[in-house]
Amino acid sequence: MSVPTAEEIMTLVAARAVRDRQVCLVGDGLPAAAAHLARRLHAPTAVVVHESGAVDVRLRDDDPLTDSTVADRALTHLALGVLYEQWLQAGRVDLGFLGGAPGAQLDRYANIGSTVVGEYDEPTERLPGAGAAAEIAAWSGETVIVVRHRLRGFVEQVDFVTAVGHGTGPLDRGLLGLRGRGPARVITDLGVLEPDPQTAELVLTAVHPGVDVEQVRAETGWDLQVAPEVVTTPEPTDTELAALRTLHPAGTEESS
Amino acid sequence: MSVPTAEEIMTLVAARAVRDRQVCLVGDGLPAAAAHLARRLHAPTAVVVHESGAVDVRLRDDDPLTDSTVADRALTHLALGVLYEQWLQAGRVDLGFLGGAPGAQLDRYANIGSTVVGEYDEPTERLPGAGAAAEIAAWSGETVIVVRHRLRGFVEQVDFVTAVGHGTGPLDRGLLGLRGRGPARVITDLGVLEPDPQTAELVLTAVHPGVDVEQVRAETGWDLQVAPEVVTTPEPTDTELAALRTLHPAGTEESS
Amino acid sequence: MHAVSVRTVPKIVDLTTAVGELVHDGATVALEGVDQLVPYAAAHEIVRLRRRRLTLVRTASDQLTDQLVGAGCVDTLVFSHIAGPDGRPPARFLDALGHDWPAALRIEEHTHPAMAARYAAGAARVPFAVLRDTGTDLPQHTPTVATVRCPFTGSAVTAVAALVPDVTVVHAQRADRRGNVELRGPVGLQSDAVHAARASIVTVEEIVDDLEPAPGAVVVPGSVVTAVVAAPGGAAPSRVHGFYERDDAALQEWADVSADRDRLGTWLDALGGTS
Amino acid sequence: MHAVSVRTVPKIVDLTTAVGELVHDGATVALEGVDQLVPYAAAHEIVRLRRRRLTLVRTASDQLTDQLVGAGCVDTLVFSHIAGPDGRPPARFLDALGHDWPAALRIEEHTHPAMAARYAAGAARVPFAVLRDTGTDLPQHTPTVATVRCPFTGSAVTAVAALVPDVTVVHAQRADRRGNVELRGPVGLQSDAVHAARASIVTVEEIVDDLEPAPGAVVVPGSVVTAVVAAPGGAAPSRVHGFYERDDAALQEWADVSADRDRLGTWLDALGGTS
Repeated sequence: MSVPTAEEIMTLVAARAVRDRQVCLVGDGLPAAAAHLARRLHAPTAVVVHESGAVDVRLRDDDPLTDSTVADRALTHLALGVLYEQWLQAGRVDLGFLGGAPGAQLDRYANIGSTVVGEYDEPTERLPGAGAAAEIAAWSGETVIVVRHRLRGFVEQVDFVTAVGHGTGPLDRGLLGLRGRGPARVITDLGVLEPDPQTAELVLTAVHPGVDVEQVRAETGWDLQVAPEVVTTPEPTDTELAALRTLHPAGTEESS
Repeated sequence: MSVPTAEEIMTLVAARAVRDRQVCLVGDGLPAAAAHLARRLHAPTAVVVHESGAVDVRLRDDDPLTDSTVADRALTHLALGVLYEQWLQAGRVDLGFLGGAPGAQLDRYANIGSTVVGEYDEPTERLPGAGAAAEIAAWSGETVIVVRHRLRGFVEQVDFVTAVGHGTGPLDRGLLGLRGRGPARVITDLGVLEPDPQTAELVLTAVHPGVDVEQVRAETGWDLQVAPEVVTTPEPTDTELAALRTLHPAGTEESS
Repeated sequence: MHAVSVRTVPKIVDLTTAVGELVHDGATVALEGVDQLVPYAAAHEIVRLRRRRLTLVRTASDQLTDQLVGAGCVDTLVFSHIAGPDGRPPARFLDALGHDWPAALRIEEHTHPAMAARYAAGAARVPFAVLRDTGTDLPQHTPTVATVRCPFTGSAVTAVAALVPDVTVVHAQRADRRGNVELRGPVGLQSDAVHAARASIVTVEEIVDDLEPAPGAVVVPGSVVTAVVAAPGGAAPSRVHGFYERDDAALQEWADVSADRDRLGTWLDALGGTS
Repeated sequence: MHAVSVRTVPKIVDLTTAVGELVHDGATVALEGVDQLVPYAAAHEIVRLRRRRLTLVRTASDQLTDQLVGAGCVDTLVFSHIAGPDGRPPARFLDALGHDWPAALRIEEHTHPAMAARYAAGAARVPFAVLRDTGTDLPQHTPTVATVRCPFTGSAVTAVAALVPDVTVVHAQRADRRGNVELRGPVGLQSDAVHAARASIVTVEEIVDDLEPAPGAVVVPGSVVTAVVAAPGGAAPSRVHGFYERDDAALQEWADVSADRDRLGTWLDALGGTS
């Protein structure tokens, strides 16, 4: 088995966040791979719902993860209005994945800015915009954010709140009328951050093999808190890597 | 061909109201029979939509009109929310049929009361209620009302407005924000009434074979206006009756 | 508005367990299905288990409503049409409404489209839905209808309150072992009514290993279904597309029973005796 | 709100006729389809016919949006996400937004669920739809979002304005000769977008005598379709479920064209030359 890429590590760590029986809402790319990988490894009864509206997609053992297989193996396709209102907004999604769009900002309370950097009307950088991120962040039982860890994107406070994570502290989700626990972890190419139960501020709890804490601090634009015991992410097993590579037989797909 | 029943006459006259290419919304019973009969006789491209959500039901030549054939010959079935909002309320129905529930009231401006006779909280008679009649009356391009002509039901003013016909005069539909022409004709077992273009009040314009005008007046609870030239409904032809009886092979079905 | 509170794994149970665990005294219970797929077996189980003070939601009310009212299960009926085989409101409903027998009945009356919108709002967990005003007199008598102004156009529109049943009960052709459900033929408000509810019971003609939905079929995913019950014939004497036709004679016989308080009592005793 | 104004019989026409008659300068034009069924052939016809000052509605905006903006057809874009193959907003969009080239571009930005709700309200001909507030900053910048109070609960909810395009354009697998349309595979907002519009154009891979819809397919009845156009390959280089896969190389080539004003000019000249 060749050495895993950063993308593969992130996908495997994200997969470990998926538990049996959870309804998981995933976008294309890494989140979809993570959820389907989890079904093959440790969460065979997870219900994977794609943002395309494909519900309860059960890939067969040798199926690659493609638009065709997702469409063909879905129990049914929901109209997007039904997906957004009767599933997402209604609180039927247990676990939502949020990706970092290229250039997106993430702040110390796990709020996401994927609309603009700078002012809305005169941005220094225009980003892709919300998609369904605001609603996934607001209404999922919990969310997992998967994003590359770069100083430019890891900022003290996002310029534009596209999707609310923990707002400005532990009470904000409740005050805003949002549902669920919010971001339960942020998985990057360097490690894993989790909100402090008291303050809701992100704390570094794990680093990936070969990464040290100082490296993570250097890529973080605020005074990063570090857990007393930072664990090192277990190396992917051959079983995990083989399962992942069956999903992407042509090699790892870049995604975000 | 045996003598037509009153029900058959009403159905045939109602069928004549259906024109080619119209989108017709029908409930079970007489309206459905009228619309499918029209498709066999003179309006083969009429699009029949059932209140069940079955859209563009094209019965084959020898199909009887049953729940099964309607379901099987439908192009598709709309979710009722889509039927009500995106078709009816949105103004996609050209011709809506309104039946008289047993005991329902109809007044001189073709408003329908099918909720109660008397006061709502202490009715002298409780009727079935609105169903979708209020919306069919409000949003169809035009409506045809098919109802038995009895003194008890043909009243000066309905006690409870379940569905607005012409309100209290020719301007009311516009003032209320309703769509379309409203009731274009009322087809009874005695004859046909149509709104006066100036006053919107119902005027007797036709009597069925064997019925005279005085008989109609006697069953009408207001001073019924009569057209200068009251026509007599043409006798059903053998072709018409045969086509109708193919829809109801076991004989005429009672409906309302 | 609460988020969906029941998130147990769909499970296949018997009818007594499903109704016993999910339909409580005082609950708001929707039973949906028009003309076909009328959930009579589940309704009769509610009668057998002597549930009381229910708010019954049944958009197109019929003999199912009449039986639950006559059996004394219902104190409020939410509906938009009610008729028996003769097209008139059935006798037990009239007796309860007019003579408080066997108990007083309150009603909350809408139109079909308003009920559809109320379920859709409930399913989306927003507090109300928006419709256009038809001019009907109903809003004068129904507190769950109001007028709101559009913040963009200033125009007045009709608002109807969201409907979130404690449990919705429907009948379907089949389910698979994971609780996914398929409905064929004309389907009314069932999908929205199931999504709107805090819990749901689906009785089915048969349970299969894997669904093979027909074109145009409605599939309700198992994650919105709380309990699945195998109940072959569970919609009789109504129709089940692909399984059986409506039994007009049986419906007329029920109408005769309904017409008479004593015959209803006998009928209820017989029904109760089977539990 | 106006009632549906176009009620011509669906007809099968060529692409130039459909776009020429139904897409006018200054119109609000929705082109929908996400990942698959992207109506590229129709978009290119809009470019060829040099339509100007369009309000383009494209929820999940992509290279189709980029090409129409780069060609100078669009003065306002209504959207909720915009990305090219690299996940970033494409170059022609950025050039128009940031440097007014070839003309200034106004934007009206929402979330996907807000766009879905806007189409649904438009399709129902009510002036607004109701959502729950997510806390996003978008409403501060988007005038078609407002807050309203529920008349029943008093709670604040988010209202979004109905969207009624002058014409909606979508691509589908097939239509029959009466204009009934079938879409297979994941279908986004197409059905609501078609129902919301005053007129609609559907380009299809093939026209058949009679549809035989697959399980789960979406059928759009002919009475809501204004024009059907046979346009095999009309969604390439995007994907059409059951017909062809996405052509990543072609999409990348377009990204390279988009990156350079001059190359875009050459590309537009070539496109125009085919008309």
